[in-house]
Amino acid sequence: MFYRVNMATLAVSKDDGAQYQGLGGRALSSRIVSAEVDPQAHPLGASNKLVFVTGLLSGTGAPNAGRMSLGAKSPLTGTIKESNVGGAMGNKLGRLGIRGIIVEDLPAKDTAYVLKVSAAGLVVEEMPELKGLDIYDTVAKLQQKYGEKVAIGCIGTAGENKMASACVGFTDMEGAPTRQAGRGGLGAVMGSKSVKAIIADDAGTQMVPFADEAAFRAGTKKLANALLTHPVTSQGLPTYGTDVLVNILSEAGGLPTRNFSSGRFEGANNIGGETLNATAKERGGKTGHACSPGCIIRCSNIYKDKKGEVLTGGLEYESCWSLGADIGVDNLDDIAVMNRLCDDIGVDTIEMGVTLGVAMEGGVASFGDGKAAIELIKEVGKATPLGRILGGGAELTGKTYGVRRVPTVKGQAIPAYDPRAVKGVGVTYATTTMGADHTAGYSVTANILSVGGKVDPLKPEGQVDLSRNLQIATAFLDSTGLCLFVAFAVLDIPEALDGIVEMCNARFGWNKTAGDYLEMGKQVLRDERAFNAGAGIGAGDDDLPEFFRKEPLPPHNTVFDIPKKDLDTVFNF
Amino acid sequence: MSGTIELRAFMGLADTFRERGWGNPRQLSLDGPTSGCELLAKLDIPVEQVEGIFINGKVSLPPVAVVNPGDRVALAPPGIPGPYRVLLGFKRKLPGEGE
Amino acid sequence: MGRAETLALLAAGHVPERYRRNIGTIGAAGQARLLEAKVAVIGAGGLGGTIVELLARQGIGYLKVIDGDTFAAHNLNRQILATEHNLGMNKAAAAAARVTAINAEVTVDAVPAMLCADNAAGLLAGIDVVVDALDNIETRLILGRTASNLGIPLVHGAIAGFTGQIATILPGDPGLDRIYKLCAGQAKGIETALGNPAATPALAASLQVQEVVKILTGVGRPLSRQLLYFDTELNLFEIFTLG
Amino acid sequence: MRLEVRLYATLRQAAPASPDGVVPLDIPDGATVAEVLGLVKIDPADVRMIMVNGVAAELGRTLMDGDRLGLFPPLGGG
Repeated sequence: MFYRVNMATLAVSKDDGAQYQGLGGRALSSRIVSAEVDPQAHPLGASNKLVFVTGLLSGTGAPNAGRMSLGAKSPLTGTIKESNVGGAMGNKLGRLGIRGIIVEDLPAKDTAYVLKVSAAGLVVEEMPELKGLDIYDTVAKLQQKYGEKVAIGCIGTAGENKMASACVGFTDMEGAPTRQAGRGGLGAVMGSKSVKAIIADDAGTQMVPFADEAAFRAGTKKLANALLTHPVTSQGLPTYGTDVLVNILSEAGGLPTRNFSSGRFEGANNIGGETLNATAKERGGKTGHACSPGCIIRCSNIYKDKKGEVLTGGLEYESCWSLGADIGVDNLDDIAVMNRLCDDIGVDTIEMGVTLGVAMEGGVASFGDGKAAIELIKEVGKATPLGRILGGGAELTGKTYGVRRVPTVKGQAIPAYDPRAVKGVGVTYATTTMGADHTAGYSVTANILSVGGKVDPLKPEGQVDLSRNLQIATAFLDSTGLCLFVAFAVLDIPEALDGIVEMCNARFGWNKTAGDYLEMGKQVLRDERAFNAGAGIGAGDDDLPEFFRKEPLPPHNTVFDIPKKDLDTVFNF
Repeated sequence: MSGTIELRAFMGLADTFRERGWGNPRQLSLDGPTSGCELLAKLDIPVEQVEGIFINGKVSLPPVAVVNPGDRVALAPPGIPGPYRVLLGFKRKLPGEGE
Repeated sequence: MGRAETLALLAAGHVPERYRRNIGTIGAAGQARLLEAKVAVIGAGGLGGTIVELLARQGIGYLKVIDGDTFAAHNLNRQILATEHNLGMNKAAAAAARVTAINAEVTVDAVPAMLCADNAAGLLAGIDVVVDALDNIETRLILGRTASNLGIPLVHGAIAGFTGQIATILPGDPGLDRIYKLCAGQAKGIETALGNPAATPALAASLQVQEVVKILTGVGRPLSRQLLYFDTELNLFEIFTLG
Repeated sequence: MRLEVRLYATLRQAAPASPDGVVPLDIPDGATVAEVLGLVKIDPADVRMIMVNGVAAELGRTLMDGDRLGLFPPLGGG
């Protein structure tokens, strides 16, 4: 079932979305945006649409199937955008039988609307009292009104102020807004439509129907078994979270430090997962926290301050890096404060951290000054002129301060793997339809596509093929509603992929092969490329900033040396 | 040619180092070139607890790693997430394929 | 003495005094397996309180106790953890305190929340045996489905009045929905009419703990694919086959 | 044909003449469990487990001469 909400008339309509049969998650959101949004549209204008969609497995209770996708034309990159998020909402929308909610047009008046969806349907409510509130306060007010069991996605003041790095914050299973549809500024699109929040209440729903429940359960078991036996998903992630990568990437010389001027950070251990885990133990925080229903990997965490008060949650590798190593800060408590501020104001932590790194390069503050960084993020919350510049992202800040080293692709900040030391991810940054995005080519399906790691991360050979296949497989996984981290188990345990294929088939009565599902992944990329071409963003834009090819990165002193013409072959499939 | 290496341990192995009262990093003297497996035996760490050995920032697998005095070395156990497993070259063997 | 030291002693053939009376039935190797095991007890009321108490004494290495409820006066007749002093206290937290008082070698996590379809998988991931000590059918079915999906053995127990039933569901066995097959939509059983007297939960809980010990040590024969039904009003103890 | 019906817990109230809950019963050939429930006047909604000769069975199960039919109400307490 699809809902369409027209913000100009506040009319809500409902249809079965026959033209979007067989699609879910990113495949669905990208198809809707490419079919219904003029690529030339202004991202904050009446022609852009914001879509919320569920994955193929949403609501089924399958392991780690709690993710959903948001889609729109991005105000940050000007490209199509799919922003994938965990938390409690994907499952509830799935249980409600909702495949998509499409928000159209612009409202006539300047107020705050809430879209509330339940078994009774979708209603638009005006709640002007939410205007100007940040995310934690918004969630608290909405929970007072609608109860603590609903799932909430909402924007903070950054979204209301239509800042290009604004995210949409979603509540986790305990009702804390610790999960973000972070990248690409979709919070600004939501703000442009005066949609302050979306709420899902699945009370009274039954289990979703299955074409073949027994086969579905059999597939479920295969995936669960793989996740519970693979050392990454059963031990590493639950114990240490994603932040354990800080030490590893620093050791590999690929942890971008002080605005991408070095690949190794001397303070890495202070901000890494080992320290995060020890701090959680000491203060009564928590690692091994599940962010979404059915999650059995449990990589999230709850971080408490020195007094034992909950400060923030979902403190991820990318955030510890961007608000840590990339600005030279080696104090986890400062990082946690910044993470909380970003989650509250509603800006993407990756974009914010990289932006601060660029600003520090431009002399706005000194590298390593965590307290100054905290104050700068508060400027974003106050929407001062400086705050608006920072909230506009790394590229805008780089231009404003005349900085030469600005790590962005298609206007979006490069995440936590330096492409000079980890070249495979560099190919993905350069070519993905999303602007620089590490999750667009995660470590999936090396076995099924025979692209195992015969590549040396410091050498150019083989990287383009690797990135191509990873991007295709990722586009499929992003369409299922599964968490990308199932990929770690899929990589080594073939039954895990069998289980995913069997679940998708048994849910809908399909008879597709793994190859068919990868074809879906390819089609996603074709849809997205076509939209971007229409928006004037083509192969010429598929490259990294010049400095990556010119400035050697210590300690390996390598540059990004994959020829542009090779990058242009990524989408030859 | 003897000398010392600077040795780090990550994730659960960092706990092992702490429990044993070792520094992290730990300075360790070697008599000369040492294989990854010899190094782990010397440290009394089972080889299955180490997925990759970083030597001066480059990943080797324990059976093929060679550590020389003066190297910066780090031990990474199985279970570390992230694209690194393909992108950094940990994942070398495909199912049904030899080393 | 900590668990690691005890395990080292057991491996060397020495049994610490506190476990000596266990060894005749399960052996030193069995005791070591218990100390390395992770057991989740869902519900810390009439069944769960006694289960937690006995598992801690038996020497299970890790216990996760899940219950979002608090003690009330009507629990005092049968719930071993409920006292006149802790009315209003969360049941899982009370269980954790009791475990710590009994056996400091047991690591215990109290989860002060109700198990539900949303959190079940996350709470049970990584557990070796799950014990169903719930008080309603709806949640039992969620628990049964999750344990089955995760391949975790489940020890079921339920009571009402003078009667009780115990079953062990190993991965691949017919599940709890076999027992409650006709109960769709029914949250409670006949206990709403018969009540739960003092001894019945303790009896069922003891049998459940014995099942956990058998599953983990490999000693004895668990009630797999079977259901033990007792009716102490007539002193009936019968075992049925669930097929 | 003859059947031994065993009623457990609250279901015994359906046969006050048999306080031990064991009810010998003559039934037509080919009767099913559901039909027997009608004969002993027990609402199928009150029965949650059915055992025939100690093995779980369904409402539609056809009974044989000499079968022992156990009927159980749901236990959900803890």
